[in-house]
Amino acid sequence: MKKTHMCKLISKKTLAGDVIDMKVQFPEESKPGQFIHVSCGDGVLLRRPISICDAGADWLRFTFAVRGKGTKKLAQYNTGDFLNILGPLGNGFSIDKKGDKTPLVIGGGIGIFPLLYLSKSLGAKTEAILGFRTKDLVIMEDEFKGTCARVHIATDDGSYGHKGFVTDVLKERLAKGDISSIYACGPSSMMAAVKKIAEDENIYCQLSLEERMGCGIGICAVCVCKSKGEYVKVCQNGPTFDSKEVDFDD
Amino acid sequence: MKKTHMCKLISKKTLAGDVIDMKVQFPEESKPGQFIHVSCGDGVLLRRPISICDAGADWLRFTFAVRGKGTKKLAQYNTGDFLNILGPLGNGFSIDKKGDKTPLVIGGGIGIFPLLYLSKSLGAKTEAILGFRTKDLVIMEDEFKGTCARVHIATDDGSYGHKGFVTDVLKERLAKGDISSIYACGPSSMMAAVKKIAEDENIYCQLSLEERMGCGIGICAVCVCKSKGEYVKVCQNGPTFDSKEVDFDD
Amino acid sequence: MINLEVDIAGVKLKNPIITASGTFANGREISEYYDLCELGAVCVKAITLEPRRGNKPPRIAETPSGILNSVGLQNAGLAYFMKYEIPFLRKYDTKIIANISGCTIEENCEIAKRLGNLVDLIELNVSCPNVKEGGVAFGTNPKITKEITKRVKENCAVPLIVKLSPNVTDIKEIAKAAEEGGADALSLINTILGMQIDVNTRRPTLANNTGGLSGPAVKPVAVRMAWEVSSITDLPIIGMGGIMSGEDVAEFMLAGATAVAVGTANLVNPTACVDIKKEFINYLDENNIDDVHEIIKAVKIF
Amino acid sequence: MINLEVDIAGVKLKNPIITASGTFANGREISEYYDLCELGAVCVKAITLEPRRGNKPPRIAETPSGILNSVGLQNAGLAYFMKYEIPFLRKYDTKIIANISGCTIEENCEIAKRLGNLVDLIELNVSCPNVKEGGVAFGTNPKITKEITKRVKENCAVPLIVKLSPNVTDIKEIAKAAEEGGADALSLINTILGMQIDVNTRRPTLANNTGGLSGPAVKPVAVRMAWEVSSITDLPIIGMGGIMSGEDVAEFMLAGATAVAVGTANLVNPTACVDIKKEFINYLDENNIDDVHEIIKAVKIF
Ligand SMILES: Cc1cc2nc3c(=O)[nH]c(=O)nc-3n(C[C@H](O)[C@H](O)[C@H](O)COP(=O)(O)OP(=O)(O)OC[C@H]3O[C@@H](n4cnc5c(N)ncnc54)[C@H](O)[C@@H]3O)c2cc1C
Ligand SMILES: Cc1cc2nc3c(=O)[nH]c(=O)nc-3n(C[C@H](O)[C@H](O)[C@H](O)COP(=O)(O)OP(=O)(O)OC[C@H]3O[C@@H](n4cnc5c(N)ncnc54)[C@H](O)[C@@H]3O)c2cc1C
Ligand SMILES: Cc1cc2nc3c(=O)[nH]c(=O)nc-3n(C[C@H](O)[C@H](O)[C@H](O)COP(=O)(O)O)c2cc1C
Ligand SMILES: Cc1cc2nc3c(=O)[nH]c(=O)nc-3n(C[C@H](O)[C@H](O)[C@H](O)COP(=O)(O)O)c2cc1C
Ligand code: FES
Ligand code: FES
Repeated sequence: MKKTHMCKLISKKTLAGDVIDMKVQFPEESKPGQFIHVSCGDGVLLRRPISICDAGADWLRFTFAVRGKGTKKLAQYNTGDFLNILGPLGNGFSIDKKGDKTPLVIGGGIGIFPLLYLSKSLGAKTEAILGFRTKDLVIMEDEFKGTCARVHIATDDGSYGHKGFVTDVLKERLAKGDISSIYACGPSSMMAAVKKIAEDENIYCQLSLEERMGCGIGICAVCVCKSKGEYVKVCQNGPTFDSKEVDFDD
Repeated sequence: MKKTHMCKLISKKTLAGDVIDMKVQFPEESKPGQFIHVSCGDGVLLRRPISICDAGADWLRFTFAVRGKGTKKLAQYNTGDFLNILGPLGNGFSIDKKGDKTPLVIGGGIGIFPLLYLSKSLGAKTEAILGFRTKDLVIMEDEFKGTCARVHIATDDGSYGHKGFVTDVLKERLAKGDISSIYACGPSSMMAAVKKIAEDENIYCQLSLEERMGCGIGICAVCVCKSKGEYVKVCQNGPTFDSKEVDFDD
Repeated sequence: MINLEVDIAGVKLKNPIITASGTFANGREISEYYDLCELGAVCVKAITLEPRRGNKPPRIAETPSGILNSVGLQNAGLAYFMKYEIPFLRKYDTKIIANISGCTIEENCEIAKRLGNLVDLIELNVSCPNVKEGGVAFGTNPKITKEITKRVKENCAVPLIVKLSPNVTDIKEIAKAAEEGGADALSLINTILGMQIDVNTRRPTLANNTGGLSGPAVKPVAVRMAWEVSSITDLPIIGMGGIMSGEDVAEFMLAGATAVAVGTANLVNPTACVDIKKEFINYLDENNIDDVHEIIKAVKIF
Repeated sequence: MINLEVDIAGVKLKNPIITASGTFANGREISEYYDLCELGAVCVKAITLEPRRGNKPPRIAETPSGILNSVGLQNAGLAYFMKYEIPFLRKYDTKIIANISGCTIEENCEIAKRLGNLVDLIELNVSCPNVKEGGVAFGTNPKITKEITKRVKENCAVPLIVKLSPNVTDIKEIAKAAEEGGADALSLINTILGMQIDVNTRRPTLANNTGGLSGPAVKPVAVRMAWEVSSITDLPIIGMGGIMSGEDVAEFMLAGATAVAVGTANLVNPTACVDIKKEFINYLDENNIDDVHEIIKAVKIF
């Protein structure tokens, strides 16, 4: 039977500003694209969904930005403390669809976290396009360099790397014609744009979506996105979806 | 202007079983019989009232039994943590009424805590009667021995000291005729009995009452006890009352 | 051995723990976390005659000790339920409660009729606050409550539970109306209508603007209503609203509930129902209670 | 400088922060914690014609993110209030709102008449759930709400606020009735009726059996009601229910409140009102809002 895990926090780091990187002991295997659902502590009722950023046989790493009440509370745990974690949840990325040429991972802001573990699994040819608001917020560049053939950075204000959106970089990079698949995670405006570009170019594209969640396991039906006119559960049917299955029309 | 204090926890000890003894840095002076109103942390809305067990120029000590949600949470703080404390609140004991002969402090269970600080102020002649359920729960005996001329212990089951209630010991002790005042704190059945005995013997008697509290400062009117047919606020008009002012009739 | 069995209108539940509709889907997911035989009964997600898409997301928001939801009765419709969900649930030795939420009296009658005795109990949801077509209206007006209860009851082959809305001035009046209409049992409370506004975007946090409040925040209101209703009727009551622990179960039963339903807690912890059941048994044990009936309606009022 | 001044029926409050009746006594105690001039207005503890003893203790219980209280309108009566409390409060540059809670229409009229214009506003409490003589009945029936408002208004020398109970099926209907009766402003919500049972003693935790729920737990219900009421009337609304932070103030104002009252928060922290005011000003600052009116009723509904 499945169950929740009490996981010892074995390392904690602060990346740029308000981004916290945690590594916990974890008894189950997980796939890139899956997420965990974490209890944040007293006074925070619902769990918070966080992508698995990396994982090994008996550990798991996740990285999160401190946003509201839940992540603020979660950030207060220290090495040696135990976290109540449900997971791994959801479906991983479809690595088998990566194609023969170059797979591309593309992420914006907190959307980059699930892509690290993914890029490890996609093989050495993989390239990454990572977007940040400004130079000071650029994180994990070296780690992605370690797993990818090339890492393209974009900042909104041009203070580092390309100036502009990741989608601008994507369009440029696609021009070469050697991209066989795209895996994206980020804010929904970015996802809609990536979907369009990929579909126009007829390249396989998979998106990892974010939606407000309750249970994380498919029982409450709150976390829906639109797929072919119907509402489907992101936690259970996703969070990874083939871009063609997702409607951004409203 | 008065304010709440963020107080550093400078020592923490576990006395018998579930009784925790804490010492904090504290910027205000306080009198025996006053109490503090402590925030217990996330998920516990109201403060919890705890008697001041001892105090010095810049510190304060309190001792509490772990009972429900609030005290459980409070017990989790560790040395070096900060506690949000409101106080000192309420009126201290009337030490000026102690009389010329022997003052007696009498307490049951958690009621003994405010009496330690009090016994220091009542002078070397003071005697204490302390009641506990059983031997394993006897605490602070040595400390009271340090401040009192004599310490009488009673246990409900007779496993240590006198067998029976503190009021039995009180009656015996009063027989000598040298007690000039009684200060009591404990469960309300004990308080009612002490009141009766003292009034029958015509000895000055002061009680420290416990009532469920909201604000602790007199603004919400929830913490009332009956005094001469009216409801008066324990936090503001007490918690110490001359026994003659308190009605236990219903 | 402690006797945990309770009787809801002739249907024996092996213990008083039921899942609250809409917080358990139809049991498939949770069946991977524990054996559904552990439950007194499974109450399934609201059923409508035709499939329903539900409301736009976001559909959930967290509030102090509670949640707001605006799922809007998304479900695959009666035919799907009968074809796939009943056979799945029947594999487990537990009772099935069908929560029906038609938009009209006729729709509810039709659903009840077609369910026949394929389920053990029918729970008529007259209280869902998320549907424009009248969901809430049924349960806030005593005349309509009585009428819909009567009509649906005529079409029920199994005992009928009426699930009451807390969004009313006098829950006793509505309970009485349901009883007069022929209800065999009452369940309460459904969610309390609430709203949350994001002060940065100035938008409601739910795309539906308002939603139903559930979770520990509402427990004092739910316990009060269970007690009020139990004081005016002898119908069995299924109490719910904020149950997170075994002591919460005891609290509702003391107030007058014969069984309880666990809702929001399932979202927080997939094993909530069995954890709560264990705690409840511990509570009975520690208090030397050997029959759960000893605590039903046993509150000692001042 | 941000403009914080708001107007409640012609009475100018220097800022929208008011104390909620019954959670501030009459200001003496809190005046030792901050200068009462910081407040937009002080709303005092309920006043009755004669002194009232109030209910038996225990009168308070903690619930998840909330409290239950059953004080029962304990107060020293109108004469005492006029002789001692008004002169005390008049030393401060803030407005005084007298919360009146008579048991009969006549009693309320009499209190209003005798208060004359010694206070700035009168708040008619038609909603206290703790009094048997009719407290709750006034505010749950639209006809009576209209009637009592009309009669009290005739005796008011200052603008009249009617304070609504949330224990109703349709708050809009009651708000409308108060408006028709001549209310100059509305305040909401009073407490929601709740109950808690101690599972060890099997007794209610309040000696009054039930009590009024307040605090963060009720905020979603209060915000929803403020929004509903603001959608059907142009009367100024004083919003309250669970306000603990500056963002909570903004949430109520976005929903339609012109001012807000802080209740339970005062019990948790004596400086709550000024702390919340500071946070609210920070919120306005960070969002480049230079007039508080920009956010009143500014929620962007989906
Ligand atoms: C599948 C999935 C994977 C995610 N992976 C990561 C990750 O690896 N790193 C990371 O920093 N963030 C990630 N997020 C977003 C993260 O869950 C939110 O930032 C977090 O829930 C915010 O909680 P809060 O209490 O701090 O914020 P609040 O705004 O106080 O939260 C209020 C409520 O809204 C929900 N919520 C708020 N923002 C989001 C959001 N963007 N997505 C979903 N729910 C939200 C919260 O869960 C909570 O229920 C992921 C979200 C999903 C759905
Ligand atoms: C003036 C005063 C001084 C006190 N001094 C001490 C002390 O020095 N050491 C000590 O161990 N205890 C003391 N108490 C009792 C202590 O406040 C309670 O044990 C504590 O509040 C229990 O909180 P809880 O959350 O653990 O229990 P819960 O039962 O979960 O509390 C629920 C609610 O009931 C209230 N409550 C429960 N028991 C009591 C009680 N006996 N008195 C008042 N309120 C109660 C709580 O404050 C809370 O609001 C004192 C009480 C008062 C009024
Ligand atoms: C996400 C969610 C969906 C719900 N869906 C339904 C439903 O379909 N039918 C129904 O009668 N009640 C529904 N409810 C109400 C619950 O069954 C229950 O009455 C309520 O949540 C109170 O219990 P709780 O506080 O334990 O959650 C839903 C509640 C939640 C949280
Ligand atoms: C202890 C207490 C006493 C109260 N007494 C009164 C009262 O006398 N008159 C009144 O109109 N409201 C009274 N209320 C209700 C509050 O004024 C307010 O409407 C309610 O508590 C909701 O606000 P909050 O959640 O900020 O506390 C009282 C509330 C509490 C907690
Ligand atoms: S979060 Fe509950 S179904 Fe997805
Ligand atoms: S606790 Fe509020 S008046 Fe005493």
